[in-house]
Amino acid sequence: MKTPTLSSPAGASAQNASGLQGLWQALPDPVRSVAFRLLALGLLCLALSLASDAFLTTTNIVNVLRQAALLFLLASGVTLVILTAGLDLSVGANVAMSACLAATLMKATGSITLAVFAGLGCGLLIGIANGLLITLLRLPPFIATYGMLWILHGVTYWFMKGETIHGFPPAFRAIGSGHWLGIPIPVYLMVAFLFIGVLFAQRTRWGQEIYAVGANPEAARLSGVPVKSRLVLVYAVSGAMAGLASLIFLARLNSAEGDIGEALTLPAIAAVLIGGTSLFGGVGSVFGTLVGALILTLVLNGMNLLAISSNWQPVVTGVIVVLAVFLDNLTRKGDRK
Amino acid sequence: MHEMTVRAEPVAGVGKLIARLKHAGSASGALMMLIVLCAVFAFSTENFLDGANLVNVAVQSTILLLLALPMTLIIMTEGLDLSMGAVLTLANVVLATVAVNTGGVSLALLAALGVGLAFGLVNGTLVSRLGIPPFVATLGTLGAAQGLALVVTDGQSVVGIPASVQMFYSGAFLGVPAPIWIAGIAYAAFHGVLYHTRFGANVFALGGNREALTLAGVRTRLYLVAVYVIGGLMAGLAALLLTARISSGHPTAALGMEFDAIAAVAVGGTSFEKGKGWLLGTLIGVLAVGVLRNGLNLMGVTSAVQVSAIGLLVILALMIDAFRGKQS
Amino acid sequence: MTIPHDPAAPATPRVPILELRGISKRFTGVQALDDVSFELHEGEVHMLLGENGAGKSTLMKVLCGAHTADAGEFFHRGEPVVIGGPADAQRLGIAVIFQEFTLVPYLSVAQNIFLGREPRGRLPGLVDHARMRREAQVIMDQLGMTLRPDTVVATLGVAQQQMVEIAKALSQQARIVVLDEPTAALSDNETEKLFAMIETLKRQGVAMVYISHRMAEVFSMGDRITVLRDGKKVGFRMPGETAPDELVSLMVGRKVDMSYSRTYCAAPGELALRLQGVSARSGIQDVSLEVRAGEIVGLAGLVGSGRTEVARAIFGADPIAAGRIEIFGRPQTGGPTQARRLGAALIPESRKAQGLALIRSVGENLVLASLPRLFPSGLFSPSKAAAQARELITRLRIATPGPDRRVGVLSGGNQQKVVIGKWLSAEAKLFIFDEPTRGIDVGAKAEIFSLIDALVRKGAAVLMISSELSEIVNVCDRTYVMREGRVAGELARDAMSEEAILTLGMHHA
Amino acid sequence: MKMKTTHRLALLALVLGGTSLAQAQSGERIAVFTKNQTNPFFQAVRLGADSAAKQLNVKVTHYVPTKPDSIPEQMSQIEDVIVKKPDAIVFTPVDYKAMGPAVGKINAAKIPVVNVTDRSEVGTFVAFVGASDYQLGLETTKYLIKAMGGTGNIVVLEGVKGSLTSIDRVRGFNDAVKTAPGVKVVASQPGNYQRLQALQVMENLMQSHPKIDGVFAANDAMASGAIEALDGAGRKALVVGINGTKEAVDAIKAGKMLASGDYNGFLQGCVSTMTAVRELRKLPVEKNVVFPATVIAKDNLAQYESPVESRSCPTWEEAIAKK
Repeated sequence: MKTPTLSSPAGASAQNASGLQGLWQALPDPVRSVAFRLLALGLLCLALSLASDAFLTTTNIVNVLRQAALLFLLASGVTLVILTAGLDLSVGANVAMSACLAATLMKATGSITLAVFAGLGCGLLIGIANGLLITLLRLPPFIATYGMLWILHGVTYWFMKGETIHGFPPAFRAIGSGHWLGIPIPVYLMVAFLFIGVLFAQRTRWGQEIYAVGANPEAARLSGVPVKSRLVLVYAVSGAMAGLASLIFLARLNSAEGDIGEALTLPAIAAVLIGGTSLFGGVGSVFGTLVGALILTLVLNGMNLLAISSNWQPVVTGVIVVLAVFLDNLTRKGDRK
Repeated sequence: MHEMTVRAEPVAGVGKLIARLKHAGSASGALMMLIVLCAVFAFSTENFLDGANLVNVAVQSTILLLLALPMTLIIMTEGLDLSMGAVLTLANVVLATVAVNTGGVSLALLAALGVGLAFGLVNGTLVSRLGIPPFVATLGTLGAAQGLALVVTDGQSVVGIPASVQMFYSGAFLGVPAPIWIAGIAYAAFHGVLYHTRFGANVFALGGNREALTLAGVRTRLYLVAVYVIGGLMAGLAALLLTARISSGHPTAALGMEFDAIAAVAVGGTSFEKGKGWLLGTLIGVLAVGVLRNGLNLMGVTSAVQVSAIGLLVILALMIDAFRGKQS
Repeated sequence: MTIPHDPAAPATPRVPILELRGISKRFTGVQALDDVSFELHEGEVHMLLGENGAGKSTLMKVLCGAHTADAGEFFHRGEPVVIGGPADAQRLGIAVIFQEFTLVPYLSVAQNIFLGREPRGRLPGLVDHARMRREAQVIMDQLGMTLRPDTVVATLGVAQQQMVEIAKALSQQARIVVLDEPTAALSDNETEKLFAMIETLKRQGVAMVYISHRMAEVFSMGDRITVLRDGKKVGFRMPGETAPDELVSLMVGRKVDMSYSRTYCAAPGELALRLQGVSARSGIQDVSLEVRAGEIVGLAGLVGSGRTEVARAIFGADPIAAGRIEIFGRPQTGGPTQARRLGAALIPESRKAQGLALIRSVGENLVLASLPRLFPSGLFSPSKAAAQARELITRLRIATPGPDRRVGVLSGGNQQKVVIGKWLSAEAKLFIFDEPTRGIDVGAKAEIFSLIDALVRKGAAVLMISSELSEIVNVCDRTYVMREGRVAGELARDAMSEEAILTLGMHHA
Repeated sequence: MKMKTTHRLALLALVLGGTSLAQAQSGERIAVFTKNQTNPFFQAVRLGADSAAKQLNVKVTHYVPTKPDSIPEQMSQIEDVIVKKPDAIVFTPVDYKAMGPAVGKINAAKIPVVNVTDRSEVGTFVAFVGASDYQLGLETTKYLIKAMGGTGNIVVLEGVKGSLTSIDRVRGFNDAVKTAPGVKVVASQPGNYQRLQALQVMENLMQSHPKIDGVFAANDAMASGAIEALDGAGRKALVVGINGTKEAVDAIKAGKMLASGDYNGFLQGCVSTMTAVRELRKLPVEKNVVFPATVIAKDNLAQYESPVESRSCPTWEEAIAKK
């Protein structure tokens, strides 16, 4: 994991450094942060293709992309939240509730449209509720969304009564398990939302304002940025993305249970952190989160391919999260001139 | 209520305690929630106020309290320890394994404390030396501890715990159950350390104004590491109670308990910022969670409602705090 | 620790208690201190002057052990010593009163005073609270503080916190005290007590390094004066042998006119701002005032008299409880977003905490307030934003290589220009400046004032808060003076003088 | 409805025919402990218990950990329930080894307790009611091997490591495979009884194993996950699961799934509750009720199609006859 920045002497400026090192130094912070992640991703792919014959097969790549898609969709919303120095612990529970609601409605009415709107709407409303708790009541995001997590789980359990709802129309299931030109539909969704996410964060004024809110909420407020409504917006987006993820989940698993999605929250947050978004806000990108999601998925896929016991999975995930943030710290420190 | 005063007695007289509660109660959502919950359950169930039940609640709350006490200190340094539940779990399987093999408690406890110490050192070093945000650092070690617990046991429970270990949960001394003694002594020790030692003042300063502490010539990093080490050691100690309680080691036994501890600390009025902490509040927060679960069980309320009720408790307690904070 | 007395040394009092020889300190890319030598004698107040960035705070941090010098020697009463950390400094009896508070909010006053030096209790590790309270009380009595030692610091006001800070330094029985603009946040009453305290300490032989921007203090309190510029020592003077103008030109390196004279507004234009009976829970009552286009109106008063609160109320940063605020004839009932829409701009008191997103770039900060104006469709164009930023950088002469540079690395003056530029970009017509020159060097101050002057000449209206009375007197067309949350009076151009403002603003017992 | 009436009459007859003591005891309070709120199997157990309660005129209260399968939490719930002193307890331990001390407390409080589903290693019970996980694994696998024609590659999706059900089911599987030399077990990985995990494990396994003919999943949720994975890859394999959930029944009907071992949750709930009540009413009970392994497949599907909610318990005699 040696990167040019790490080996460059502190204080060397872009102008008098030469060659590759100079180029690296000349890159703006965010670009460099993503570049070094892409490098890591590339090395990971290289290592895996050397270690396992099964890795570089079309089916496996498609497989990895499909698994990463779900993680990314969930994590992309969380990225915006973390960009504002917030946190959303309720996304997993949100997925569960939205999925169960959509499933119930689809079963009851047979209408896919209704179910899709219900899933997205449920996710969105939960997100807005989070946003209101955090802005109007000024609860710390950690606590507000943790409390919300329990409330959602309870309502979902009560509503589902331990049952499973399953068997959805093929037209709906296509969102999760369908293909087009040999590529799974979720991968298209991932690309679409990557595009939308990057566009929103980098190329809209709301995106700019969200970065500013994360960097210094008081300065943003005193610059006339409606901070509270931007915060509600990011939690709403995070909720809506959870709603979307719930639909894909539902379509892919062809069933809904009360504990669906429970195990998704921490991986989503981990993907965001591996992707270089700072918990202190104002630094990071949706594209970084994509790379983070890919790294996380690849590592787990590689461990499966190499038949490493799944017991080690949490250990490896943990080490990667810490390592990614540590390397970020190093590169950012080296940059202070 | 007899048993509950026991835990606070050694520290402050009852009168002083009441005065302190009155003083703080005006700003504590947790205390209000606790009182309301107790009143509701006293009226709606016949057994809630039974001595046996109150002992029961207190005993059940001890493990969470052992985690919530160091968590209070960690949060006061503007930190967080997400690994505590996983470290407790790992310590649980290690303690169980050693106890089963040696048949005694001392070596097993040492091993559990060793696990806690090691993770505390790693957490503290990552946070203080390498500048990794506590959330990230401890999320990483959470994974490590969780995975190691699985690796050590290969997913199996460890059983055959000797009676000498079980004693620590089921035994009693002078009529008071052993876990209450342990938790009471731990609370007293934390109270003493936080409010009556230099270490305690430094904990306030680590979160309130770290620069000031550095300028006062205090080695801040050392203290920061120490706070996380205390967290790890307490997880090791809690493993003794947990192992004694479930008479086994289980690779998923306490996963997620760190969130319960963080919630209890937050409910108790400790803030994530500026070193604003309140140890008694943490005790109240832990008891509020315990009373809520116990009361709902006594009422026979369905589990789904219990799940939501805990979420509501957390949000309501902080809402009351926020509302009162706004008023004053 | 006892200092060995060398009987062979001449028994003159002129052996300095502390001497620095050739101290240098380099940060990445910046030579913060360059071969600075400095003597400090017992019982003297040694004034340290310099612009921001001249190296005063670095020198101070080297003295207290927060930074380690790269080169140079220290002598304590003639003996070579090493200051490698705060503990060394404490052992030498050096105490520092910082401008930025080093207080812990949720500890008591007594605990803060004795932080890191708590009296030990009977058992190892325990703190003797009773003794600590007693000793804190003694020091607080000396300073005339009426606080209880048990009070939690978080509940104190700024001035009280500054007093605790001073008490903390004094409690160390220090022989060398460094004071960094200690009066910046104090009321006159408290300032007097502090000065009395300094006199007492002098008599006790305590040596003091006193950093100040207030010329009056420099001449009334100082025994000797050292001036730093760009990390170098550029001058050493005795107060009797110099004058303010000379000191300023030493600090700046060229001659600077300290009066910012301008062509005052002859015919004010339309009504830009009107407050009628505004009260707010933040501590202002029944405030009424008016500002017209083309005018610079001052808002003077002591620290804590409610000036900042008025500014925040106008901008919607704090809610108001009663009264009416109109900006360009339209009621301001909302928050900062509405204030911006009505054409108002706030340049807040604290640039770093309230004015800028320090980790974001110059360009991003410059367009932050004008995003809706520049990108009405919502779509953001980086190239358009960069062009706008470059134009402002040129127009305001902001010293930065380009809009991509992080704003946190700029100097105070350039940062302030970015805050102003942000509002120029938003095409604001009413500017509220809260201490626009705080922490800005003398050279940059003049530039800021010429910017403000340019604004009003183009028809903007300006309300300016300042603690520097000379600024108010020199710059403003008229001024309001606040006292205890109310407007105590209004002074027209020809009635304005520092004395008049003080008379209106002082507390009458 | 008619069935129910008959049962009511039967019960009435039973009560009238019994001692006056039994009559006075009507309305007993039974606490039922299950492992989690998320597994449909335990919902079936709870519904069975509810149905039995209705028939016998007793009051059932359910206790389920808020965190699925949480050992400390079930421990606390037991302690809380002991305070309430219910007349009897029906108990599934969240961990068959770790709940010993809790059962000890119930025993010490002299509350009769019936062990249902997972056989607890420690404690004194009125009776055990359950199914044999070993037999289920064995029979379901035999059915699978027969359908495969005795040859081919099989993938195993194990349950939660260290859980009794998973250990025994996989043991049954292994013993069945030993009898079929043409069958090769190409992989055995844990899916932790989770649908998504099973799906992803299956997806990954399909990469390294181009030919998979049969899948043995230790529960139906994982079987469904495997089916989704196979569908997604456009591959075919015979899939069996265990539990006999509604979902599995539907999948078998649709031809997606080969078979599911019937774990009989509803009946377990019925009989365990009945046993508890009979013990209280001093009627004879069976010490060990282990329902035989029935494999649900296309040929016997009809009787499993009615939703669990609408079922009602058979009489004691009918139920016991099934064992």
